Amino acid sequence: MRVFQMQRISAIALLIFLTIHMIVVHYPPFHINFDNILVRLQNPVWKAIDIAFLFFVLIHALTGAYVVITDFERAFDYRKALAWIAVVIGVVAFIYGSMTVWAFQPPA
Amino acid sequence: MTNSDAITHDVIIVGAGLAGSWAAMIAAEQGVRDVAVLSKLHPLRSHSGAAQGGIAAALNNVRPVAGTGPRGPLEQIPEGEEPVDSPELHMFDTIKGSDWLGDQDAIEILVNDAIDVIYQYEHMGCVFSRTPDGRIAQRRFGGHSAPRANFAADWTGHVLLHTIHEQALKHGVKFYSEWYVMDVIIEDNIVRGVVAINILTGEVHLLRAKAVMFATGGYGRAFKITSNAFANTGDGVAIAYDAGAPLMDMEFVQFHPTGLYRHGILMSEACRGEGGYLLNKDGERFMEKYAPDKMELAPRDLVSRSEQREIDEGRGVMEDGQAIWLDLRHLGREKIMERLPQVRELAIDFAGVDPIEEPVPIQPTAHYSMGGIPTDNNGQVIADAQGTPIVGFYAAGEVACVSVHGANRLGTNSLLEASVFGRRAGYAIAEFIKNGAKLHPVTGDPAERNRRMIQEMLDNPGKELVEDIAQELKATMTANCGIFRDDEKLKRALKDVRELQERFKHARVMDKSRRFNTDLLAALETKHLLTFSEVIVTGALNRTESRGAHARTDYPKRDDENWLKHTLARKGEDGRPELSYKDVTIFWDRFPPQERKY
Amino acid sequence: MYKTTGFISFFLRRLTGVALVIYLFLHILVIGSVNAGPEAFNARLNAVQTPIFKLAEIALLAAVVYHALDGIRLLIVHYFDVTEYRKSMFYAVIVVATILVIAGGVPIFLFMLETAS
Amino acid sequence: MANNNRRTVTVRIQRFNPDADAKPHMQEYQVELVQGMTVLDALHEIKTHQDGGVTFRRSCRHAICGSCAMNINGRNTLACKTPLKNEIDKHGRVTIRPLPYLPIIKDLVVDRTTFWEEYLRVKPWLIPPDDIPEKEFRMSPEEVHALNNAETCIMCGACYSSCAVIGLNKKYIGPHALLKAFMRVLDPRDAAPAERLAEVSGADGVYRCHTIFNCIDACPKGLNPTQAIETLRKLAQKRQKYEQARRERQKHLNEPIP
Ligand SMILES: Cc1cc2nc3c(=O)[nH]c(=O)nc-3n(C[C@H](O)[C@H](O)[C@H](O)COP(=O)(O)OP(=O)(O)OC[C@H]3O[C@@H](n4cnc5c(N)ncnc54)[C@H](O)[C@@H]3O)c2cc1C
Ligand code: HEM
Ligand code: SF4
Ligand code: F3S
Ligand code: FES
Repeated sequence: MRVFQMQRISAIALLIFLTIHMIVVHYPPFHINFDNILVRLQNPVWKAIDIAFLFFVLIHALTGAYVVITDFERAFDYRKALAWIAVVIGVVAFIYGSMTVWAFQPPA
Repeated sequence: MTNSDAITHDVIIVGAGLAGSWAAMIAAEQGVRDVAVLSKLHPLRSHSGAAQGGIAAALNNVRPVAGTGPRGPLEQIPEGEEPVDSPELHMFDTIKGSDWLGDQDAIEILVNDAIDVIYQYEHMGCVFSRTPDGRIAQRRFGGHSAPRANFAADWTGHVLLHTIHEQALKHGVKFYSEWYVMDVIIEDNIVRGVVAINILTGEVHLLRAKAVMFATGGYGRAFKITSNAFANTGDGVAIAYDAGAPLMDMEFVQFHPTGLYRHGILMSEACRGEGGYLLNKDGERFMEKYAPDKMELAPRDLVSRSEQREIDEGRGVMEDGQAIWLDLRHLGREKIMERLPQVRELAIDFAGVDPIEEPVPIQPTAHYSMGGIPTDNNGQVIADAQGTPIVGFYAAGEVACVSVHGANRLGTNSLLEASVFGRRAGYAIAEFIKNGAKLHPVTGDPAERNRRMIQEMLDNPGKELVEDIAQELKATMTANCGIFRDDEKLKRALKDVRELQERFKHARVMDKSRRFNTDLLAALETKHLLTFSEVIVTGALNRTESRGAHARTDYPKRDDENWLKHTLARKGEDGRPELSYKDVTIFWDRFPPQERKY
Repeated sequence: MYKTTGFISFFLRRLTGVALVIYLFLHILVIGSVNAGPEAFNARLNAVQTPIFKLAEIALLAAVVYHALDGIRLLIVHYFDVTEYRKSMFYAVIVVATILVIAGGVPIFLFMLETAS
Repeated sequence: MANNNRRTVTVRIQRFNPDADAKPHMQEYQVELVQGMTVLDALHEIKTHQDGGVTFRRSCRHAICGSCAMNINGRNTLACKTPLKNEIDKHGRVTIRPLPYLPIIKDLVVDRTTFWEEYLRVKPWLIPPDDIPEKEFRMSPEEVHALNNAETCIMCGACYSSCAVIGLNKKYIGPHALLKAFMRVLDPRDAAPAERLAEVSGADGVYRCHTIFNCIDACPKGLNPTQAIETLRKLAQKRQKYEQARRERQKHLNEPIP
C-alpha cells in the first residue's frame, strides 16, 4: 500500500535530514535569530536541503497521522476523505513552509 | 404447532469432526443445498484434531531398508520398484487386529477407499510430511505389517480436520457452532429431527430434517485415565440408545499403552513407530516376553495388557509403581525434533520431562471406543441384526460401529474410518435426499419435553455434586471394567453404575443461569455416561471370553464357538439393556479366524 | 489492555509520533513568522527560547531520538528475519536513546542554566 | 506447616454474566495445588466443586483444540498448558481474565465472531490447479517445512486478542488469518497466490500491522505471525512475478522432486 511505502521511504530520508537539522539548528550557538539563520540560508544548497526536509517530514507526519487516525474503527471507513484532508494540509503547509525558507533573504 | 416452529434443513449432521465434516462436504458437493452441521464445540475444536500419529493407506511410498529387520530405517521406494504393501495386506492386518470380530466386507471397503481418501486429502491442501522425492511420507504403526501410516509430523489429525473443515466451508455448509444436541426424534423407524440447546442463549430448539447423521465421536470419558477430550462423553451413543436405536459391541474399549502418567494425555504411538522402547523398573524391554516378534509395535491391546501385568506384578515405576518408562533417548535430538516435536512438548509441559534427556513415565489410558451405533457400509443406521434401516438416520466415525475395528482397532485406522465412512455416508445421504426424501412430521412437542427436563434438573435442590457422581463412575469403570475384567469385578461395576444412576436423580446443577451454562451441559453429559456405561458393563459381563480389548481373566481364551458375534444392546421396557447378537461377516475362504499372535 | 515490551514500544512510538506532528505544525507556524519580516521573527523566536522552552526542547529531543531509533528497529525487522531478537532490540533502543538524550541534553541544559542566571 | 507439594493457593477469576451483572468483577477462590496441576485443572476443580457458575471453554486439555485460550496473569495463553505452580511461583497468585479486546459472553468465554469472519475472508481452503494428478502432488520436504510456521495454528485466538490493532479496529484481518493466508500463498499447490496477496494487502491487511510482536509472544504453539506478515508484505510487492513463478512450479507438481 502506498501509505506504508511513503512512510518508510520518508522515514529513511528523515533519518538523514533530521540528523542534519538537529545538529545545525539546535546546537551551538543554541540561541538562534534571523541573522544567524540567514548566514546559512544564503547558500542555495541549504535552501534546497531545508525544502526537501520539509517535503519529507510533511509526508511522514501526515501519513503517520493518517495511520493513527484510521487505526480507529470509527474512522476507518472515512479513509478516502481523511486522505484528501491530509493532502490538502500537506500542500498548504508545504507552500507556506517553502515561502518561509524563501523569506530568509538579506534585508534589501 | 411445533412442526412449524421448528428450524428445518434437508440434512442435519451432528458432530463436526472428520466424519461429520466429510459427510457434510460430500453431501453439499453432490448438490444437496441445505446441509447443516451442529456441534457442541466449534468444529475445529473437535477431537479428531488431537490425533497425532497418522492415517493408514497402502500407498507404497516407503519400505524398510533391506536387511535391517522390522525396526530398521525406512527409505522411499524408487520409482518403478516392487511395492511392499497392498490393500489386501492392510485388510489382513486389520482383521487380525480386530481379533476376527471386524466385518470383512466393511474392512475391504475401508482399505480400498483408503488410498483414494488420502489422495483426496492431499489434493484439498492437507500438508503431509514428505519423502525426499515429494511423495507422502509413511511410518510404521502397531499391528501393521508394512509402513503405511501417512502422517504430518505428529499433528496428523489437526491438519486433516482443518483441511476438511475448510472444504465444508467452501461448499457452503452451514455450521451451528456450540449447539448441544440432546435428543433425536425417531418415530416408526423413521428419523425426524433433533432437539438441541443453543449453548449461547440456553434456548432449546426443535430442528427437523429429512436425514440426520450422528458423528459425535467416542466415549472414552467414562474412564478415569483417558486420552480423550472433555467433550468425548459419548452423547451420540446415549442419545441414540435412549431414542430406541441399538448399540453394538460397546464392551470393546481400547486402552492405549502410552498415556502420560496420571494425565492420560496421549504420547502418540508414533513414539514407538519411530523406535521408542518400553522399560520396566529394572530397565528391561519387557515386550520381549509378550511379543518377541513385534516387540513394542505389537497391537495396542496386547501392549497395554503387558504393561498392566508388569505394573500389577510390581515392576512399575514412579512412587506408586503405576507407570512404565517410555524411552526415546536413543532416537537422538534431531529425530525427536523433526518427527515428534509435539510429543516432546507434551512431555515437557505435562510431565516436566524432556524425552531427549530422560525417559517419560506413561501408563495405559482409555483411548478408543470400538463400539457404537451399528450401521451398514453406507452409514445407514440399522435397527436390528437383520439390518432393518432406521430410515434417514446415519452415523459414522467413532460413534458408529460398522464394524471395521471389531474387538480392537489398529492405530491410524480410525482417522481412516471416520474419513472413509463419513464420505460414504455423505454420498448415501445425497442419494437419499435426491431420491425424494420427505420431511416427516413430529408428534407432540419434543422441544418442550426437553425444556421441562432441563428445568427439572435446574430446579432440583439435590445435595449431590454431579462431578462426584461422574468421578465415582470413572473410578469403578477403570477398576472393574478396565484392562482386565472378570465376573466379580463386572458385577460390582454393574451394581455401582446402577446405584450411581439412582444417585444422579438427586444431583444438583450449581449454575442456574441460561446463558452459556456449561454446568448444565456437564450434568447432561454425566447422564449420558451413566446410560451407556451400563451397556458397556452388561455386554462385558455377558461376553464370557477374551477377545481383542476385552480381556477376562476368568475366560482368558478367545471362544469362536460361542462368541464370534457382535453384541447388540437395546433399551428394554424396564430401561435396562436387552442383549441380542449379530453375525460377523467373514470371508471364510480368504480370512478364516486364526490364532492371533505377534 | 495487553502490556508487553511490544505494546510499550508501540505506545511510545505512537505517542512520540503524534507529539512530533503537533510540534511540527507549531514549528512551521513559528518559523513562518519570518514572512512578516525579520523583526517579527526575532520577537517570536525570543519568546520561544526562554528556559522553559529549552527544557521542552530536551523533551523534544528525547521524543525524536526514541521515535527515530524505534523506527530504525522496525525498518530492520521489515528487511531482515530478526523477530527472534525483538525484545533485545527494544532494550537496545531504550539504552541507545537514553545515551543520546543525555549526550544531547546536557549542553542544552547547561545553556539553559546560563541564560537563566 | 504447608508442605511444598500440597498448599492452598489463590485463584482470581474475572466474572461477568451480561444478563445479571452491570460490569465484570473479580472473584477469589482457593484451591489446593497438586503436583503437575495446570491452570485448567484449577479452573475445573473450582467449577466442579466450588462454583459451577464459573464458565470457560475447554476440550482436549493438551494444547491442540484451541478452546481454552485466556488471559493468565496478564498473558494470553492456553490454560491447559500453563502449569499452575509456575504462575504461583512467579506472581504469588493467579489472575485469570477472558481474552482482551473481545466481547464477553460469560466469565472467561468470549465472542470470537470477528475472528472467524476474518478466517473465512482469507479463503482458508486450497485453490487447486486445474490438473489434479492421479496420485499426490509432489512437494519437497523443504516446501512442507516452510509451511510449518502456519500449519500447526490451532485458531485459539491468543494472538488475535493480544494485538493492539485489534483492540482499536476489528476490521483488521488479524494475525491468525494472515498466517493462514501466508500458508496458502506459500503452498506450491495453490493456484491463486496473486489473488490472495491482493486480498490481504489492502488497508485492513498486512499494512495495518504495526509490528507490535504481541502475537508472537502470545502464541502457545510458538508460531510467528509477524514474520509471516513481513513475508506477505514483500510478496505483495511483486505478486505478478510471484504468480508467474508459481505457474512454473505447478507444471512440475506431478514429477518427482529431483
Ligand atoms: C489423543 C488421540 C490420538 C489419536 N490418534 C489417532 C491416530 O493417530 N490415528 C488414528 O487413526 N486415530 C487416532 N485417534 C482416534 C481418532 O482421532 C478418532 O477416532 C476420530 O477422530 C473420531 O472422529 P469423529 O469424527 O468420529 O469424532 P470427533 O472428532 O470426536 O468429533 C465429534 C464431534 O461431535 C460433536 N458432538 C459430540 N457430542 C455432541 C452433542 N451432544 N451435540 C452436538 N455435537 C456433539 C463434537 O463437538 C465434535 O464436533 C486418536 C484419538 C485420540 C483421543
Ligand atoms: C529519523 C526520523 C524518523 C524515523 C526513522 C521514523 C520512522 C518511523 C516509522 C518506521 C514509522 C512507522 C511506524 C508504524 O508503522 O507503526 C513512523 C511512524 C510515525 N512517525 Fe516517524 N520517524 C521519524 C521521524 C518522525 C518525525 C520527525 C515525525 C513527526 C513530525 C514523525 C511522525 C510519525 C508519526 C505520527 C508516525 C505514526 C505513528 C504510528 O503509526 O504509530 N516521525 N515513523
Ligand atoms: S497463531 Fe498461535 S496464537 Fe494465533 S490462533 Fe494460531 S495458534 Fe493461536
Ligand atoms: S501483535 Fe498485531 S500489530 Fe502485527 S506483529 Fe502481531 S499482528
Ligand atoms: S483444552 Fe484444548 S487447547 Fe486447552
